[in-house]
Amino acid sequence: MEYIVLSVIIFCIGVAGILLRRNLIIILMSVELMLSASNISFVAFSKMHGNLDGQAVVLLLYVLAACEAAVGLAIIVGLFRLKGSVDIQLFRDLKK
Amino acid sequence: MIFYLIAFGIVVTAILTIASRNSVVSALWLVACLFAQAILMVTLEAHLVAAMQVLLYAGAIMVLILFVIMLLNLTPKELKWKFIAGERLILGSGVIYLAGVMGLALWIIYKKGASFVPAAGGGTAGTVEAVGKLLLTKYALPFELVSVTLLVAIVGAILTGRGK
Amino acid sequence: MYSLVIDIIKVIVIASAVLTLIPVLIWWERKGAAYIQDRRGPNRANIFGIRLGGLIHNIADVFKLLFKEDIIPQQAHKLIYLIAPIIVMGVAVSTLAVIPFTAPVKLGDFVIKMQIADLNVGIIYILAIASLGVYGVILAGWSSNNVYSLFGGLRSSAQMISYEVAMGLALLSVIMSSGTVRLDEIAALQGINILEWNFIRQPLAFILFLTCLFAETNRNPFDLPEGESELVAGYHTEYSSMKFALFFMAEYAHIIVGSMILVSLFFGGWQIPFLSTEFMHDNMNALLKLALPVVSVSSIAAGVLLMRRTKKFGWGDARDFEPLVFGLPAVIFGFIIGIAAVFSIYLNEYAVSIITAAAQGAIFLVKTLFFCWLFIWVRWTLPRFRYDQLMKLGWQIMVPLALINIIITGIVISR
Amino acid sequence: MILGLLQHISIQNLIWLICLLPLVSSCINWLLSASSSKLPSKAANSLASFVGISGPLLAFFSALIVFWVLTGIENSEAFAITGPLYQWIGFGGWSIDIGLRVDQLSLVMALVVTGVGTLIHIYSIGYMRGDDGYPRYFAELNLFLFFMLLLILADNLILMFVGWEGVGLCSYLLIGFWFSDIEKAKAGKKAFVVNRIGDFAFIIGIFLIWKMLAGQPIVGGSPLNFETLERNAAFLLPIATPVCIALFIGACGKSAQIPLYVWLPDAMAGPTPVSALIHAATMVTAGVYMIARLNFLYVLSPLALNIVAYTGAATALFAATIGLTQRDIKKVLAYSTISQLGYMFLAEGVGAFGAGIFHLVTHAFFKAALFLGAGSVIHALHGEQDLFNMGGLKKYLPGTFAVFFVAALAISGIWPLAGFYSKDEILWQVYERGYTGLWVIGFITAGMTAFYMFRATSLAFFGNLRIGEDKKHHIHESSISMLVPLVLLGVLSISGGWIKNSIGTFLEPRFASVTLEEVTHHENMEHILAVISVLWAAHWAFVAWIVYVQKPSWPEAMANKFRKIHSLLMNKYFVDEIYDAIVIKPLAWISETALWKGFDIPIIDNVGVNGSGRVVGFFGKLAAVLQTGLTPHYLFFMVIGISIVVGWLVF
Repeated sequence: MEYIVLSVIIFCIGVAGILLRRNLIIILMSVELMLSASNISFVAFSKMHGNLDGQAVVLLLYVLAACEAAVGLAIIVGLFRLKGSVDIQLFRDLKK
Repeated sequence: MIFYLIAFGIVVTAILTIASRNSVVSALWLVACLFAQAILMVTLEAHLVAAMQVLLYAGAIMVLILFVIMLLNLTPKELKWKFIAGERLILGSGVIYLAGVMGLALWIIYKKGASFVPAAGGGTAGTVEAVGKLLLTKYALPFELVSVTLLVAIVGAILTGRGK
Repeated sequence: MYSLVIDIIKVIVIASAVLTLIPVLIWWERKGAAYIQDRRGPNRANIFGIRLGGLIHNIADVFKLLFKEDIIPQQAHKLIYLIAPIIVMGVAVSTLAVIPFTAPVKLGDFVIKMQIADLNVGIIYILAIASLGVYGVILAGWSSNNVYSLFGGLRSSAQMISYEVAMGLALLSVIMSSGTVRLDEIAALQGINILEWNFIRQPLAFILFLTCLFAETNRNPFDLPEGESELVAGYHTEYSSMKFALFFMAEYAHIIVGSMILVSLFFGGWQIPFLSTEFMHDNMNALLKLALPVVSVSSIAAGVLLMRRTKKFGWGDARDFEPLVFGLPAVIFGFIIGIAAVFSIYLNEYAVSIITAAAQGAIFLVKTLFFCWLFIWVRWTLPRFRYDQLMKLGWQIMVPLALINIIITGIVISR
Repeated sequence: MILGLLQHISIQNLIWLICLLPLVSSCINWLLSASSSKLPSKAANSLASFVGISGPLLAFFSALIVFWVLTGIENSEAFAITGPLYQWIGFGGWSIDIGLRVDQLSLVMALVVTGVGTLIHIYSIGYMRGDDGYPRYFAELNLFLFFMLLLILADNLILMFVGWEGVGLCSYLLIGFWFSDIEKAKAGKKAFVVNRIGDFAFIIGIFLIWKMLAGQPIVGGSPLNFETLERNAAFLLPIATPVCIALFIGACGKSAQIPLYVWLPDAMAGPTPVSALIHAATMVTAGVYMIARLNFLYVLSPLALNIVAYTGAATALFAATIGLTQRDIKKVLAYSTISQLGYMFLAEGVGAFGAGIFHLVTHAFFKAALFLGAGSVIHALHGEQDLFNMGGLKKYLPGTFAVFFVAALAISGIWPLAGFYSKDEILWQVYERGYTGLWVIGFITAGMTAFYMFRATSLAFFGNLRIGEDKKHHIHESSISMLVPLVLLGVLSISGGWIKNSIGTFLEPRFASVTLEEVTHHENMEHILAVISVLWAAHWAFVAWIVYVQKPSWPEAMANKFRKIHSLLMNKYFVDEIYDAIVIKPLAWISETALWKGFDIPIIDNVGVNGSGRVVGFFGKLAAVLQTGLTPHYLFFMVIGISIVVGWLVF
C-alpha cells in the first residue's frame, strides 16, 4: 500500500508541475514524472500478485514514454521556432 | 526501512524537479528521481525494469530533453520562476487539490489499514528471460501495437520537427 | 558476512588495479604516438636520473595537475560544473561491476565469483550505465557557459545516442547466439577453442561493437566532442587542474573498461586457449614443472640483456644505471623461480585454484591490453570524421548492418 | 484443349467470369479514359477497342462453355447452378447473398446478351471512330454489359435490382453520351426520371414480398432468393396481385410499356449502337425477363396476368400506329421496339412465357440488325436521319440494304425468317388460350408492323435519291468492322427462328408450373392461322412498297385527307404534352410555391438550419468565456473533472 501512496504522491507532484509551471519543457518533464509514477504502482502490483504482468506492462509503457517525449519535444521545438520562447502563456492563438 | 529512505529521496527529487528555476537543473533532478525509482524497483526484484528505467528513461529520454533544452538555449529571462495567469486561483486550487488527494490517499491507508504484502511463493524476479517470454507470448499484441506507435511517433516527430 | 568482506575486497582490488592501469596506458599512449611518428616520446623527467622510459613523466603530470590553480568560470553553473567530471569518472568505473575476470574460484566448498556483482541483467546493465556516461559530457559542456563547450556537449549527446542504438543491436545478436545476457555465462560459453569465440562466430557484430566502442569513448576517429581543431578542446575547454585530470583519466578508464567488455564478449574472456579450468586444476603441478624452467630461463636472459645496456651512453650520472631498475629484479625473479622449479614444490588444492585464477586473470589482462593498444594505434593513424559523415555512418550503415546481422543470426539459430 | 482447360476451371468460377470480364475491361477503359489526355489518342483508342471487345467476347465464350457443359447434364433439376459468393446483408437469421444463378432461362439470356453485345461492340469500333470520348464510350458500354449480366444471372431479387439500377445508370450515361448537346443530355435525364417511377414500384413489390415472408416458416435459404421464392410461393398467395402489379409497373418503366414508354423514343439521342444494344436488344427486355423469371408468382394472380396481357396488346397497337407516320428512321425503329415489347408482354400475359422469351431472342437479332443497318445509313449520310431525305440507297449501300431488307422481312413475320416463328407462336398461343380480342389486336398490329417497316425500307433504299448534292458524293459503304456484325446479325435474323422447338423444350423446365388450363392442340388451325398472318403481313408490305415507291404522291394525299388523324399520329398522340400538363407543370408549381418558398425557406432554412446555428452560437458565446487560450487553464479544468470522476468512483 505504501507503494501506491508513493505513486499517488509522485503523480500529484507531476500534476502540480503541469499546472504551475510556464516552461513547456518542465511541463513535459512533469508528464514524464506522472508516467513514472504509474510505473511504480505497476511494479508494486506485480510484486503483490506474484506474477510478472505488471513488469511487462511497464516495459511497454517505457516505449510510450519515449514516443511521448519524441513527439512532445518536436512540438516544443516547433513552437520555439514560431515564437522564440517556450513560455506557455504566449501560445494562445486559439483565443484570437 | 530502506523503502522509506528511497521513497523520501524520490519525493524530494520530484518536488525539486518541478520547483527548480533552471530547466537543466530540473531535468537533472528528474534524472535523479528516475534513478531512485530504479533503485526502488531493484528492491522489488524487478531487475530488468530497473535496468530499462535507467537505459531508456535516464539514458535516452532525458538526454533528449537535455539536448533540446540546450539547443533552445533559453535566455535568463525565460528561466524565471513564473506562475501562469490567474495564478492565485490556480495556485490555491492546486494546493487544495494536492492536499485533498494526498489526504484521501492517507485516509484510505488509515481506513483500510492494508499494508504491502508480497505474494507468497515469489516467482516475481524480473529476469530478462521471464519478462521477455511474457512480452512475446501473452503481450505479443500490445508489444506489436506499441512498436507501431513508436514508428508513428518517429514519423510524426520528424515531420513536426523538420520545420519548413 | 564473509561474502560482504569478499565483495569489499573484490571492489578494492579491481578498482585499484584498473586505476593503476590508467597511468600505464597514458604512458603507453605517449610512447605509442612517438613510435608511430618516429620520435622518442617523453624521456626527460626523472627521479635521481631514473626515467623508467618516460614513466616518471606521469608522476610529474600528477604533481602539475594537483598544484595547478583550480579555475571556475564566473558564469558557470557551479554545482553542475563540479559534478560533471565525477559523473564521467564514476560511470566509467562502475561498468566494471559485471565483468568476470576469471573463472569462479573454488576454495573447498567455497566458490568465489570473480565478478563484483552477478546481476541477472548483465549486458543491459552495461548499456544502461554506458548511456549515463553522456551526462558527464553534456553537463560539462553546458555548465561551462562556453559556446565551444556547449557544442561539444551537444555533439557528444547526439553521437552517443546514435551509436548506442547500433551497439545495442550488435550486442543483441551476440545475446541471441549465446542464449543468455550474463557476461560470465557468455565468457564461459565460448570455451577454450579459439574458433568458437564470438569474434569468429559473430564477425559482423564484433566489428560493429568495436566501432561503437570507439564512438562511445569519444576516441579518434570519433572524437568530435573534443575535436581540438574545431572546438578548442570541446566539452572540457574550461576545465583545469584535477577536474581536467578526471576527464583525462576517465577517457583511459573508458578504454580499459571497454576493452574488457570486448574481450569478455568476443574474445573468450578469461579463457586460456586450449587449457580448460578443469584441466589446469587437475594437472597444475605437471604444468608448473614444464612452465617454471622456461619462465626462469627467459626471465634471467631478459634481465641480463637489459643490464648489458648499462653505461652504454656514458652520461656519467644515474642514468647510466637505469637498466638495472628492471634488469636486476628480473634476474633475481628468474633465480627464485628456478629454485622453485628445482625443488619441485608441491602445491595443495587451494594454491592450485589461486594460481589457475591468476593465470586466467593474466590472460584476461593481456587480451585487454592488446585492445587498449588497438585504441592507441587507431588514434594515431586514422583521421577524424566530419560530423555528418559520423551520423551517416551510425544511422545509415551501422544500424542496418546490425539489423541484418540480427536477422541472419535469427535464421541460423532457429535452424 | 478446352476439355483440358475445363478440368482446372470449375463451372462456378466460369459463371462469375461471365459477369466479371466486362467489368474488368470497363475498369481498364475508365482508366484509359481518365488518362486519355496523357496518352497518344491513337494508341489509347486502339487499346480501348481491344480491351472493350475482348471482355464481352471472352464472356461470350465463357457463356458458351457453360452452355456446352450444362446441356451435357441429363438431370434437368441439376441444371440450375447457383454460386453464392458471400453474405452481403445479414440480420436476424435472414440474409441476402451475393450469388449468381445459371439455369435455362438465364443462360439463354446471357448468351443473347453477350453474343449480340459482342457484335455491337465490334460494330462500334467503326461507328465511333474518331470520337473524342472513345475510351469512355467503351467503358460505359462494358459497364452496361456487366450490369446487364448481373441482372440476368442474379440469384435473388435484391442483386437483380442492383443490376436493374445499374443498367438504368448506364442507359442514362450513354443516351447523354454527347452531353454537350443540351437536348441529348435532357433525353438522358428523361429516361432516368421515367425509369425511376418504375423502379419505385419495383422496390415496393420487393418490400411487399419481404413483408409477407417475414415471420413465415419458409423453406430454404435467403428469402428473396428465386429458388426460395419459388418453393414458398404459396405464402405469397394473399398478396400476389398487388405484388405482381407493382413489379409489372417496374417492368413497364424498364421495358417501355404504356404509360411509361415516353423515354424510349427520346433515348434515340444516343449513339446508334447504343440504341441497338440497350434500347432494342437487351436492357428493354429486362422487364420481360423479370416477369418470366417470376412466372411462378404471376400464375398465382390471373388478374395481374390479364393486366400484363392487355397492357402489352395496347402498347403494341398504340406504338405501331405512331410508327406509321414518323419521319426519323430511328424513331420508327424505336416505336417498333415498343410495339414488339408489347408483343412479348402479351405472350407472357396469356401465360406463354416461353413464347415471350423466344420472341425476345429473335427480336434481339433482327432489331439489332435493323438498328445497326440504320446506323450504317446514318453514318454514310453523315448524320442524316430523316427518311424523306434518303432514298435510292440500294445502289450505294448494297450490303446494308441486304441486311436491312432481310431484317425487315423478319420483323414483318415472313416465312421462314426468325420473326415469323416467334410472332406466329405468340399469336397462336393467344388465340389458343381463348383471348380472341387480343388476337385481333395482335393480328392488326402485325399488319401495321409490316407496313411501317416496309415504308421505312422503301423510303430509305428504293426510289430516287433525295439527299442534297453536297452530301451525295460522300455516300459510301461502311467499313468491314461494321459490315461483319451486320451480316452476322442478318444471318441470325434468317435462321434464329429455326430453333423454335428446341428452345421451347429447353426452357420448359423453368415454366413447368404454368398450366392455366388444359391446352389442346389444333394442328390445322395453327397452320391456317400461320398462312393467314404471313399473307396479311406480305400484303401490307407490298402495299407499303407500292405507296412509297411507285406512287409517291399517295401518302401526301392520304395525309391531307385524314389531316387530324395524321397530325395526331405525327405528334405521338400528344402524350408528352399531356404528361407535361397534368404531371410536370403541377409538380413544378407545387415544388416552387409550396415546398420551396412556403416551407424550405421559412422553416427549414430559417428555423432549422440558421436557427440551430444561432442557438449553438449563443451557447458557444457563453462557453467562450471559459476559453482563455491558455493551456494550463484547460488542464486545470481537466484535473478538476478527473478529480470529480475519481472521487465518484472512490466513494
